[in-house]
Amino acid sequence: MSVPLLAIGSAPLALEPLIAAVSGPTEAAGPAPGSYGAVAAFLGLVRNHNLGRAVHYLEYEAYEPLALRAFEHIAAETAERWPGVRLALHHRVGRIVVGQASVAIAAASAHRADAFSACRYAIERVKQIAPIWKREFFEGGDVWIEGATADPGDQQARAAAERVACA
Amino acid sequence: MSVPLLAIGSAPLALEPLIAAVSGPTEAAGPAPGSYGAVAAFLGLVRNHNLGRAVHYLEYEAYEPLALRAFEHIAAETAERWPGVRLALHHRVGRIVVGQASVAIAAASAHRADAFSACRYAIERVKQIAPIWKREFFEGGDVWIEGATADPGDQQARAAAERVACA
Amino acid sequence: MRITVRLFARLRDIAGAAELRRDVGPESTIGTVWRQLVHEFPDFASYERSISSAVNADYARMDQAVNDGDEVAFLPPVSGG
Amino acid sequence: MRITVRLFARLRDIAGAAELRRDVGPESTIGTVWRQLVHEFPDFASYERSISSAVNADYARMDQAVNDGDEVAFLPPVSGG
Repeated sequence: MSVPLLAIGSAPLALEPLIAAVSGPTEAAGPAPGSYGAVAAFLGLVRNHNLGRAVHYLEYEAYEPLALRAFEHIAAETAERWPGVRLALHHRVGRIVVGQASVAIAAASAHRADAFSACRYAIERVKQIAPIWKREFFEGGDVWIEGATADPGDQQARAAAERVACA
Repeated sequence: MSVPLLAIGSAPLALEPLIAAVSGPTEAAGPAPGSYGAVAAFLGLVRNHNLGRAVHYLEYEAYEPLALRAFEHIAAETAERWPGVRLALHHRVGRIVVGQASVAIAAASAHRADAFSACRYAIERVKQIAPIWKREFFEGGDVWIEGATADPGDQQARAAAERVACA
Repeated sequence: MRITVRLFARLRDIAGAAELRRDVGPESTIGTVWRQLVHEFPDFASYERSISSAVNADYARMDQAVNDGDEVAFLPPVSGG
Repeated sequence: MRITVRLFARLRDIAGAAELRRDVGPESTIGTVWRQLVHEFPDFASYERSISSAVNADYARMDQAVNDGDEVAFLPPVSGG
Protein backbone atom coordinates (compact mmCIF):
# COMPACT_ATOMS: atom_id res chain seq x y z
CA MET A 1 0.00 0.00 0.00
CA SER A 2 1.54 3.25 -1.06
CA VAL A 3 0.13 6.76 -0.94
CA PRO A 4 1.16 9.84 -2.91
CA LEU A 5 3.32 12.32 -1.01
CA LEU A 6 0.93 15.17 -1.81
CA ALA A 7 -2.82 14.71 -1.90
CA ILE A 8 -6.19 16.32 -1.37
CA GLY A 9 -9.45 14.40 -1.07
CA SER A 10 -12.47 13.55 1.02
CA ALA A 11 -11.28 10.30 2.64
CA PRO A 12 -10.42 10.27 6.36
CA LEU A 13 -6.75 10.95 7.05
CA ALA A 14 -4.25 8.75 8.84
CA LEU A 15 -0.63 9.51 9.61
CA GLU A 16 0.93 6.01 9.28
CA PRO A 17 0.72 5.89 5.46
CA LEU A 18 2.38 9.31 5.23
CA ILE A 19 5.12 8.23 7.61
CA ALA A 20 5.69 5.09 5.54
CA ALA A 21 5.75 7.19 2.38
CA VAL A 22 8.43 9.57 3.64
CA SER A 23 10.62 7.14 5.58
CA GLY A 24 10.32 3.96 3.55
CA PRO A 25 12.25 2.80 0.50
CA THR A 26 12.51 5.48 -2.12
CA GLU A 27 12.66 5.57 -5.87
CA ALA A 28 16.00 4.93 -7.57
CA ALA A 29 16.92 8.60 -7.52
CA GLY A 30 16.24 9.05 -3.81
CA PRO A 31 18.37 8.33 -0.77
CA ALA A 32 19.01 4.73 0.30
CA PRO A 33 16.48 3.11 2.65
CA GLY A 34 17.53 3.70 6.23
CA SER A 35 19.10 7.09 5.66
CA TYR A 36 16.43 8.86 7.72
CA GLY A 37 16.87 9.09 11.47
CA ALA A 38 13.82 11.21 12.27
CA VAL A 39 10.23 11.72 11.25
CA ALA A 40 8.28 14.71 12.56
CA ALA A 41 4.55 14.64 11.93
CA PHE A 42 1.53 16.85 12.38
CA LEU A 43 -2.22 16.32 12.50
CA GLY A 44 -4.66 19.21 12.50
CA LEU A 45 -7.89 18.22 14.26
CA VAL A 46 -11.32 19.83 14.30
CA ARG A 47 -11.83 21.39 17.74
CA ASN A 48 -15.11 21.48 19.59
CA HIS A 49 -14.73 25.19 20.30
CA ASN A 50 -13.53 28.20 18.35
CA LEU A 51 -13.71 31.84 19.44
CA GLY A 52 -16.11 30.87 22.20
CA ARG A 53 -18.50 29.09 19.84
CA ALA A 54 -19.48 25.43 20.26
CA VAL A 55 -18.47 23.86 16.95
CA HIS A 56 -20.46 21.00 15.44
CA TYR A 57 -18.37 20.35 12.36
CA LEU A 58 -16.42 22.05 9.63
CA GLU A 59 -16.85 21.91 5.90
CA TYR A 60 -13.67 22.33 3.88
CA GLU A 61 -13.63 23.21 0.23
CA ALA A 62 -10.63 23.60 -2.03
CA TYR A 63 -9.67 24.64 -5.51
CA GLU A 64 -8.16 21.20 -5.85
CA PRO A 65 -5.81 21.50 -8.85
CA LEU A 66 -4.36 24.72 -7.47
CA ALA A 67 -4.18 23.23 -3.96
CA LEU A 68 -2.03 20.42 -5.32
CA ARG A 69 0.19 23.00 -7.00
CA ALA A 70 0.40 24.84 -3.71
CA PHE A 71 1.49 21.62 -1.99
CA GLU A 72 4.14 21.08 -4.69
CA HIS A 73 5.26 24.66 -4.16
CA ILE A 74 5.53 24.07 -0.40
CA ALA A 75 7.43 20.79 -0.93
CA ALA A 76 9.86 22.59 -3.24
CA GLU A 77 10.39 25.42 -0.75
CA THR A 78 10.98 22.85 1.98
CA ALA A 79 13.50 20.92 -0.14
CA GLU A 80 15.29 24.16 -0.94
CA ARG A 81 15.48 25.28 2.69
CA TRP A 82 16.14 21.82 4.20
CA PRO A 83 17.89 19.68 1.58
CA GLY A 84 17.44 15.99 2.22
CA VAL A 85 14.05 16.33 3.90
CA ARG A 86 11.20 14.32 2.38
CA LEU A 87 7.74 15.75 2.92
CA ALA A 88 4.24 14.27 2.70
CA LEU A 89 1.18 16.49 2.95
CA HIS A 90 -2.46 15.44 2.73
CA HIS A 91 -5.49 17.69 3.22
CA ARG A 92 -9.04 16.53 3.59
CA VAL A 93 -12.11 18.32 2.17
CA GLY A 94 -15.83 17.99 2.81
CA ARG A 95 -17.52 17.65 6.17
CA ILE A 96 -15.15 16.90 9.04
CA VAL A 97 -16.54 16.36 12.51
CA VAL A 98 -14.98 17.29 15.84
CA GLY A 99 -11.93 15.20 16.69
CA GLN A 100 -11.20 14.20 13.10
CA ALA A 101 -8.17 15.35 11.13
CA SER A 102 -8.28 17.97 8.39
CA VAL A 103 -4.58 17.90 7.54
CA ALA A 104 -1.73 15.41 7.98
CA ILE A 105 1.95 16.13 7.41
CA ALA A 106 5.09 14.02 7.80
CA ALA A 107 8.70 15.09 7.25
CA ALA A 108 11.61 12.64 7.27
CA SER A 109 15.20 13.70 7.64
CA ALA A 110 18.60 12.37 8.67
CA HIS A 111 18.36 14.41 11.88
CA ARG A 112 15.45 15.64 13.97
CA ALA A 113 16.04 19.39 13.81
CA ASP A 114 15.35 19.53 10.08
CA ALA A 115 12.38 17.16 10.36
CA PHE A 116 10.69 19.33 13.00
CA SER A 117 11.41 22.57 11.16
CA ALA A 118 10.23 21.30 7.79
CA CYS A 119 7.02 19.88 9.27
CA ARG A 120 6.20 23.09 11.08
CA TYR A 121 7.08 25.20 8.06
CA ALA A 122 4.78 23.11 5.88
CA ILE A 123 1.68 23.62 8.05
CA GLU A 124 2.38 27.35 8.28
CA ARG A 125 2.63 27.59 4.51
CA VAL A 126 -0.54 25.54 4.00
CA LYS A 127 -2.36 28.08 6.13
CA GLN A 128 -0.79 30.97 4.22
CA ILE A 129 -1.16 29.94 0.60
CA ALA A 130 -3.21 26.78 -0.03
CA PRO A 131 -6.55 27.60 -1.74
CA ILE A 132 -8.62 25.84 0.90
CA TRP A 133 -11.46 27.31 2.95
CA LYS A 134 -13.35 26.11 5.97
CA ARG A 135 -16.91 26.88 6.90
CA GLU A 136 -17.64 26.50 10.57
CA PHE A 137 -21.02 25.11 11.60
CA PHE A 138 -21.51 26.07 15.20
CA GLU A 139 -24.28 26.22 17.78
CA GLY A 140 -26.58 28.80 16.23
CA GLY A 141 -25.17 29.37 12.77
CA ASP A 142 -22.34 29.02 10.33
CA VAL A 143 -19.56 31.22 9.02
CA TRP A 144 -16.77 31.10 6.47
CA ILE A 145 -13.40 31.41 8.15
CA GLU A 146 -11.11 33.81 6.31
CA GLY A 147 -7.45 33.87 7.16
CA ALA A 148 -4.52 34.88 4.99
CA THR A 149 -4.43 36.43 1.53
CA ALA A 150 -2.96 33.66 -0.57
CA ASP A 151 0.24 34.91 -2.19
CA PRO A 152 3.03 32.39 -2.72
CA GLY A 153 5.38 35.20 -3.74
CA ASP A 154 4.98 37.12 -0.47
CA GLN A 155 8.49 36.88 0.99
CA GLN A 156 7.43 38.39 4.31
CA ALA A 157 4.92 35.60 4.84
CA ARG A 158 7.51 33.01 3.88
CA ALA A 159 10.04 34.52 6.28
CA ALA A 160 7.42 34.47 9.04
CA ALA A 161 6.83 30.77 8.42
CA GLU A 162 10.57 30.09 8.61
CA ARG A 163 10.78 32.04 11.86
CA VAL A 164 7.96 30.06 13.42
CA ALA A 165 9.63 26.86 12.20
CA CYS A 166 12.55 27.83 14.42
CA ALA A 167 14.86 27.57 11.43
CA MET B 1 -7.34 -0.78 22.19
CA SER B 2 -5.67 1.66 24.50
CA VAL B 3 -2.00 2.15 25.28
CA PRO B 4 -0.37 3.78 28.30
CA LEU B 5 0.89 7.32 27.75
CA LEU B 6 4.36 6.40 28.96
CA ALA B 7 5.97 3.06 28.21
CA ILE B 8 9.20 1.20 27.62
CA GLY B 9 9.42 -2.27 26.14
CA SER B 10 10.70 -4.48 23.37
CA ALA B 11 7.69 -4.47 21.03
CA PRO B 12 7.87 -2.57 17.72
CA LEU B 13 6.60 0.99 17.96
CA ALA B 14 3.78 2.64 16.05
CA LEU B 15 2.61 6.21 16.24
CA GLU B 16 -1.16 5.78 15.70
CA PRO B 17 -1.84 4.31 19.18
CA LEU B 18 0.04 7.18 20.80
CA ILE B 19 -1.88 9.72 18.74
CA ALA B 20 -5.15 8.07 19.75
CA ALA B 21 -4.03 8.07 23.38
CA VAL B 22 -3.27 11.78 23.46
CA SER B 23 -6.09 13.08 21.30
CA GLY B 24 -8.92 10.70 22.10
CA PRO B 25 -11.45 10.77 24.93
CA THR B 26 -9.83 11.40 28.26
CA GLU B 27 -10.47 10.32 31.82
CA ALA B 28 -13.06 12.22 33.83
CA ALA B 29 -10.48 14.70 35.09
CA GLY B 30 -9.14 15.56 31.62
CA PRO B 31 -10.35 17.95 28.97
CA ALA B 32 -13.47 17.16 26.95
CA PRO B 33 -13.06 15.10 23.77
CA GLY B 34 -12.49 17.42 20.85
CA SER B 35 -10.63 20.09 22.75
CA TYR B 36 -7.37 19.37 20.91
CA GLY B 37 -6.73 21.06 17.59
CA ALA B 38 -3.21 19.80 16.97
CA VAL B 39 -1.05 16.74 17.44
CA ALA B 40 2.68 16.92 16.83
CA ALA B 41 4.51 13.62 16.71
CA PHE B 42 8.03 12.28 16.44
CA LEU B 43 9.61 8.98 15.48
CA GLY B 44 13.29 8.29 15.97
CA LEU B 45 14.53 5.75 13.43
CA VAL B 46 17.69 3.68 13.28
CA ARG B 47 19.89 5.07 10.50
CA ASN B 48 22.07 3.00 8.21
CA HIS B 49 25.05 5.26 8.83
CA ASN B 50 26.53 7.02 11.84
CA LEU B 51 29.83 8.92 11.98
CA GLY B 52 30.82 7.38 8.66
CA ARG B 53 30.20 3.82 9.84
CA ALA B 54 27.80 1.45 8.08
CA VAL B 55 25.34 0.49 10.83
CA HIS B 56 23.78 -3.00 10.94
CA TYR B 57 21.55 -2.56 13.96
CA LEU B 58 21.41 -1.03 17.42
CA GLU B 59 20.83 -2.67 20.75
CA TYR B 60 19.14 -0.51 23.34
CA GLU B 61 19.17 -1.25 27.03
CA ALA B 62 17.47 0.68 29.79
CA TYR B 63 17.19 0.82 33.53
CA GLU B 64 13.48 0.36 33.02
CA PRO B 65 11.92 1.47 36.33
CA LEU B 66 14.05 4.62 36.34
CA ALA B 67 13.37 5.21 32.65
CA LEU B 68 9.64 5.25 33.40
CA ARG B 69 10.30 7.74 36.21
CA ALA B 70 12.29 9.82 33.77
CA PHE B 71 9.35 9.80 31.34
CA GLU B 72 7.01 10.87 34.16
CA HIS B 73 9.46 13.62 35.02
CA ILE B 74 9.52 14.76 31.38
CA ALA B 75 5.71 14.66 31.17
CA ALA B 76 5.47 16.75 34.35
CA GLU B 77 7.97 19.31 33.04
CA THR B 78 6.04 19.50 29.79
CA ALA B 79 2.72 19.99 31.60
CA GLU B 80 4.29 22.72 33.71
CA ARG B 81 5.78 24.55 30.72
CA TRP B 82 2.84 23.99 28.32
CA PRO B 83 -0.33 23.60 30.38
CA GLY B 84 -3.02 21.73 28.51
CA VAL B 85 -0.63 19.62 26.44
CA ARG B 86 -1.05 15.86 26.69
CA LEU B 87 2.09 13.84 26.01
CA ALA B 88 2.69 10.19 25.11
CA LEU B 89 6.19 8.76 25.02
CA HIS B 90 7.23 5.20 24.21
CA HIS B 91 10.79 3.91 23.94
CA ARG B 92 11.82 0.55 22.59
CA VAL B 93 14.65 -1.61 23.92
CA GLY B 94 16.48 -4.63 22.53
CA ARG B 95 17.74 -5.10 19.00
CA ILE B 96 16.37 -2.55 16.52
CA VAL B 97 17.30 -2.82 12.88
CA VAL B 98 17.85 -0.03 10.36
CA GLY B 99 14.64 1.79 9.46
CA GLN B 100 12.75 0.78 12.60
CA ALA B 101 11.74 3.17 15.35
CA SER B 102 13.47 3.41 18.72
CA VAL B 103 11.27 6.16 20.17
CA ALA B 104 7.77 7.50 19.47
CA ILE B 105 6.29 10.69 20.90
CA ALA B 106 2.95 12.43 20.44
CA ALA B 107 1.80 15.72 21.95
CA ALA B 108 -1.77 17.00 21.68
CA SER B 109 -2.74 20.58 22.33
CA ALA B 110 -5.46 23.10 21.56
CA HIS B 111 -3.04 24.89 19.20
CA ARG B 112 -0.10 23.74 17.13
CA ALA B 113 2.66 25.90 18.61
CA ASP B 114 2.47 24.17 21.98
CA ALA B 115 2.13 20.72 20.43
CA PHE B 116 5.30 21.18 18.36
CA SER B 117 7.27 22.68 21.26
CA ALA B 118 6.23 20.02 23.76
CA CYS B 119 7.02 17.20 21.32
CA ARG B 120 10.45 18.59 20.53
CA TYR B 121 11.17 19.30 24.18
CA ALA B 122 10.27 15.74 25.12
CA ILE B 123 12.73 14.12 22.70
CA GLU B 124 15.49 16.49 23.83
CA ARG B 125 14.87 15.58 27.45
CA VAL B 126 14.78 11.86 26.67
CA LYS B 127 18.24 12.21 25.20
CA GLN B 128 19.42 14.22 28.18
CA ILE B 129 18.13 12.28 31.16
CA ALA B 130 16.50 8.91 30.33
CA PRO B 131 18.64 5.99 31.57
CA ILE B 132 18.78 4.32 28.17
CA TRP B 133 21.88 3.33 26.21
CA LYS B 134 22.45 2.18 22.69
CA ARG B 135 25.18 -0.09 21.42
CA GLU B 136 25.92 0.32 17.76
CA PHE B 137 26.76 -2.77 15.73
CA PHE B 138 28.48 -1.56 12.59
CA GLU B 139 30.56 -2.95 9.75
CA GLY B 140 33.63 -4.16 11.62
CA GLY B 141 32.72 -3.85 15.26
CA ASP B 142 30.46 -2.47 17.92
CA VAL B 143 30.56 0.41 20.36
CA TRP B 144 28.51 1.81 23.22
CA ILE B 145 27.28 5.29 22.37
CA GLU B 146 27.70 7.69 25.29
CA GLY B 147 25.93 11.03 25.19
CA ALA B 148 24.82 13.21 28.07
CA THR B 149 25.42 12.86 31.80
CA ALA B 150 21.94 12.13 33.12
CA ASP B 151 20.99 14.82 35.61
CA PRO B 152 17.30 15.77 35.79
CA GLY B 153 18.18 18.68 38.09
CA ASP B 154 20.58 20.30 35.59
CA GLN B 155 18.78 23.56 34.80
CA GLN B 156 21.19 24.47 32.02
CA ALA B 157 20.33 21.28 30.17
CA ARG B 158 16.63 21.92 30.69
CA ALA B 159 16.96 25.47 29.40
CA ALA B 160 18.84 24.18 26.37
CA ALA B 161 15.97 21.78 25.62
CA GLU B 162 13.46 24.63 25.91
CA ARG B 163 15.55 26.75 23.57
CA VAL B 164 15.71 24.00 20.97
CA ALA B 165 11.95 23.52 21.35
CA CYS B 166 11.58 27.09 20.13
CA ALA B 167 9.59 27.91 23.26
CA MET C 1 -13.63 36.74 -25.66
CA ARG C 2 -15.23 34.32 -23.27
CA ILE C 3 -13.77 33.11 -19.97
CA THR C 4 -14.83 30.90 -17.09
CA VAL C 5 -14.80 32.42 -13.61
CA ARG C 6 -14.35 30.12 -10.59
CA LEU C 7 -15.54 31.40 -7.23
CA PHE C 8 -14.94 29.90 -3.80
CA ALA C 9 -16.21 30.09 -0.23
CA ARG C 10 -18.05 33.33 0.52
CA LEU C 11 -17.52 34.72 -2.98
CA ARG C 12 -19.39 31.71 -4.25
CA ASP C 13 -22.19 32.32 -1.75
CA ILE C 14 -22.44 36.00 -2.72
CA ALA C 15 -22.59 35.24 -6.43
CA GLY C 16 -24.84 32.23 -5.92
CA ALA C 17 -22.70 30.17 -8.29
CA ALA C 18 -19.35 28.37 -8.23
CA GLU C 19 -18.76 28.97 -11.91
CA LEU C 20 -19.71 31.79 -14.27
CA ARG C 21 -19.18 32.34 -17.98
CA ARG C 22 -18.44 35.94 -18.83
CA ASP C 23 -17.51 37.92 -21.91
CA VAL C 24 -14.61 40.30 -21.48
CA GLY C 25 -13.09 42.81 -23.83
CA PRO C 26 -9.76 42.38 -25.64
CA GLU C 27 -6.63 43.16 -23.60
CA SER C 28 -8.48 42.40 -20.40
CA THR C 29 -6.47 41.52 -17.29
CA ILE C 30 -7.57 39.56 -14.24
CA GLY C 31 -8.12 42.96 -12.63
CA THR C 32 -10.52 43.91 -15.43
CA VAL C 33 -12.53 40.76 -14.78
CA TRP C 34 -12.54 41.44 -11.06
CA ARG C 35 -13.83 45.01 -11.46
CA GLN C 36 -16.55 43.73 -13.78
CA LEU C 37 -17.62 41.25 -11.07
CA VAL C 38 -17.55 43.92 -8.34
CA HIS C 39 -19.91 45.93 -10.51
CA GLU C 40 -22.17 42.89 -10.84
CA PHE C 41 -21.87 41.81 -7.16
CA PRO C 42 -21.28 44.91 -5.00
CA ASP C 43 -20.53 42.75 -1.92
CA PHE C 44 -17.35 41.64 -3.65
CA ALA C 45 -15.96 45.13 -3.02
CA SER C 46 -15.00 44.30 0.56
CA TYR C 47 -12.46 41.78 -0.83
CA GLU C 48 -10.66 44.46 -2.87
CA ARG C 49 -7.49 44.31 -0.76
CA SER C 50 -7.54 40.64 0.28
CA ILE C 51 -8.39 38.80 -2.93
CA SER C 52 -5.92 36.71 -4.83
CA SER C 53 -6.30 35.04 -8.16
CA ALA C 54 -5.32 32.19 -10.42
CA VAL C 55 -5.49 31.50 -14.13
CA ASN C 56 -5.87 27.96 -15.39
CA ALA C 57 -5.13 26.57 -11.92
CA ASP C 58 -1.91 28.47 -11.41
CA TYR C 59 -1.35 31.50 -9.20
CA ALA C 60 -1.48 34.77 -11.12
CA ARG C 61 -1.26 38.48 -10.37
CA MET C 62 -4.11 40.86 -11.01
CA ASP C 63 -2.28 42.58 -13.90
CA GLN C 64 -1.90 39.35 -15.85
CA ALA C 65 -3.64 39.33 -19.24
CA VAL C 66 -6.44 36.83 -19.79
CA ASN C 67 -6.98 34.89 -22.98
CA ASP C 68 -10.04 33.43 -24.61
CA GLY C 69 -11.10 30.23 -22.85
CA ASP C 70 -9.11 30.90 -19.66
CA GLU C 71 -10.34 29.73 -16.27
CA VAL C 72 -9.95 32.67 -13.92
CA ALA C 73 -10.31 31.93 -10.21
CA PHE C 74 -10.77 34.40 -7.37
CA LEU C 75 -9.57 33.27 -3.94
CA PRO C 76 -10.86 34.96 -0.81
CA PRO C 77 -8.47 34.77 2.17
CA VAL C 78 -7.68 31.12 2.74
CA SER C 79 -8.28 29.08 5.89
CA GLY C 80 -6.96 25.60 5.26
CA GLY C 81 -5.06 23.55 7.80
CA MET D 1 25.62 -3.48 55.45
CA ARG D 2 24.91 -5.10 52.12
CA ILE D 3 23.74 -3.41 48.95
CA THR D 4 22.99 -4.35 45.36
CA VAL D 5 24.88 -2.50 42.64
CA ARG D 6 23.31 -2.20 39.17
CA LEU D 7 25.60 -1.49 36.24
CA PHE D 8 24.66 -0.56 32.68
CA ALA D 9 26.15 -0.36 29.21
CA ARG D 10 29.94 -0.15 29.21
CA LEU D 11 30.17 -0.21 33.01
CA ARG D 12 28.47 -3.59 32.87
CA ASP D 13 30.92 -4.78 30.24
CA ILE D 14 33.92 -3.61 32.28
CA ALA D 15 32.66 -5.30 35.45
CA GLY D 16 31.49 -8.37 33.58
CA ALA D 17 28.21 -8.31 35.50
CA ALA D 18 24.95 -6.37 35.48
CA GLU D 19 24.45 -6.79 39.21
CA LEU D 20 26.86 -7.06 42.14
CA ARG D 21 26.35 -7.58 45.86
CA ARG D 22 28.80 -5.59 47.93
CA ASP D 23 29.34 -4.92 51.61
CA VAL D 24 29.83 -1.28 52.52
CA GLY D 25 30.70 0.38 55.80
CA PRO D 26 28.22 2.32 57.95
CA GLU D 27 27.60 5.93 56.89
CA SER D 28 28.51 5.10 53.33
CA THR D 29 27.28 7.36 50.52
CA ILE D 30 26.81 6.55 46.86
CA GLY D 31 30.20 8.19 46.37
CA THR D 32 31.76 5.74 48.83
CA VAL D 33 30.33 2.84 46.85
CA TRP D 34 31.57 4.35 43.59
CA ARG D 35 35.15 4.79 44.89
CA GLN D 36 35.12 1.20 46.12
CA LEU D 37 34.13 0.07 42.60
CA VAL D 38 36.80 2.24 40.96
CA HIS D 39 39.33 0.51 43.18
CA GLU D 40 37.98 -2.86 42.10
CA PHE D 41 37.59 -1.91 38.38
CA PRO D 42 40.22 0.71 37.50
CA ASP D 43 38.62 1.34 34.10
CA PHE D 44 35.65 2.90 35.91
CA ALA D 45 37.93 5.85 36.72
CA SER D 46 37.38 7.44 33.31
CA TYR D 47 33.69 7.92 34.25
CA GLU D 48 34.57 9.97 37.35
CA ARG D 49 33.13 13.20 35.91
CA SER D 50 30.34 11.81 33.74
CA ILE D 51 28.68 9.22 35.97
CA SER D 52 25.26 9.69 37.51
CA SER D 53 23.50 7.52 40.00
CA ALA D 54 20.22 6.27 41.35
CA VAL D 55 19.06 4.60 44.54
CA ASN D 56 16.11 2.26 44.48
CA ALA D 57 15.21 3.34 40.95
CA ASP D 58 15.15 7.06 41.69
CA TYR D 59 17.75 9.62 40.71
CA ALA D 60 20.16 10.39 43.54
CA ARG D 61 23.27 12.52 44.08
CA MET D 62 26.65 11.05 44.93
CA ASP D 63 26.55 12.40 48.49
CA GLN D 64 23.33 10.61 49.33
CA ALA D 65 23.63 8.05 52.14
CA VAL D 66 22.93 4.41 51.34
CA ASN D 67 21.05 2.02 53.57
CA ASP D 68 21.19 -1.70 54.03
CA GLY D 69 19.41 -3.47 51.18
CA ASP D 70 19.49 -0.48 48.81
CA GLU D 71 19.79 -0.93 45.07
CA VAL D 72 22.44 1.53 43.90
CA ALA D 73 22.69 2.10 40.14
CA PHE D 74 25.49 3.79 38.22
CA LEU D 75 24.56 5.36 34.91
CA PRO D 76 27.20 6.11 32.30
CA PRO D 77 26.32 8.97 29.92
CA VAL D 78 22.98 8.12 28.34
CA SER D 79 22.20 7.71 24.65
CA GLY D 80 18.49 7.01 24.34
CA GLY D 81 16.23 8.44 21.68
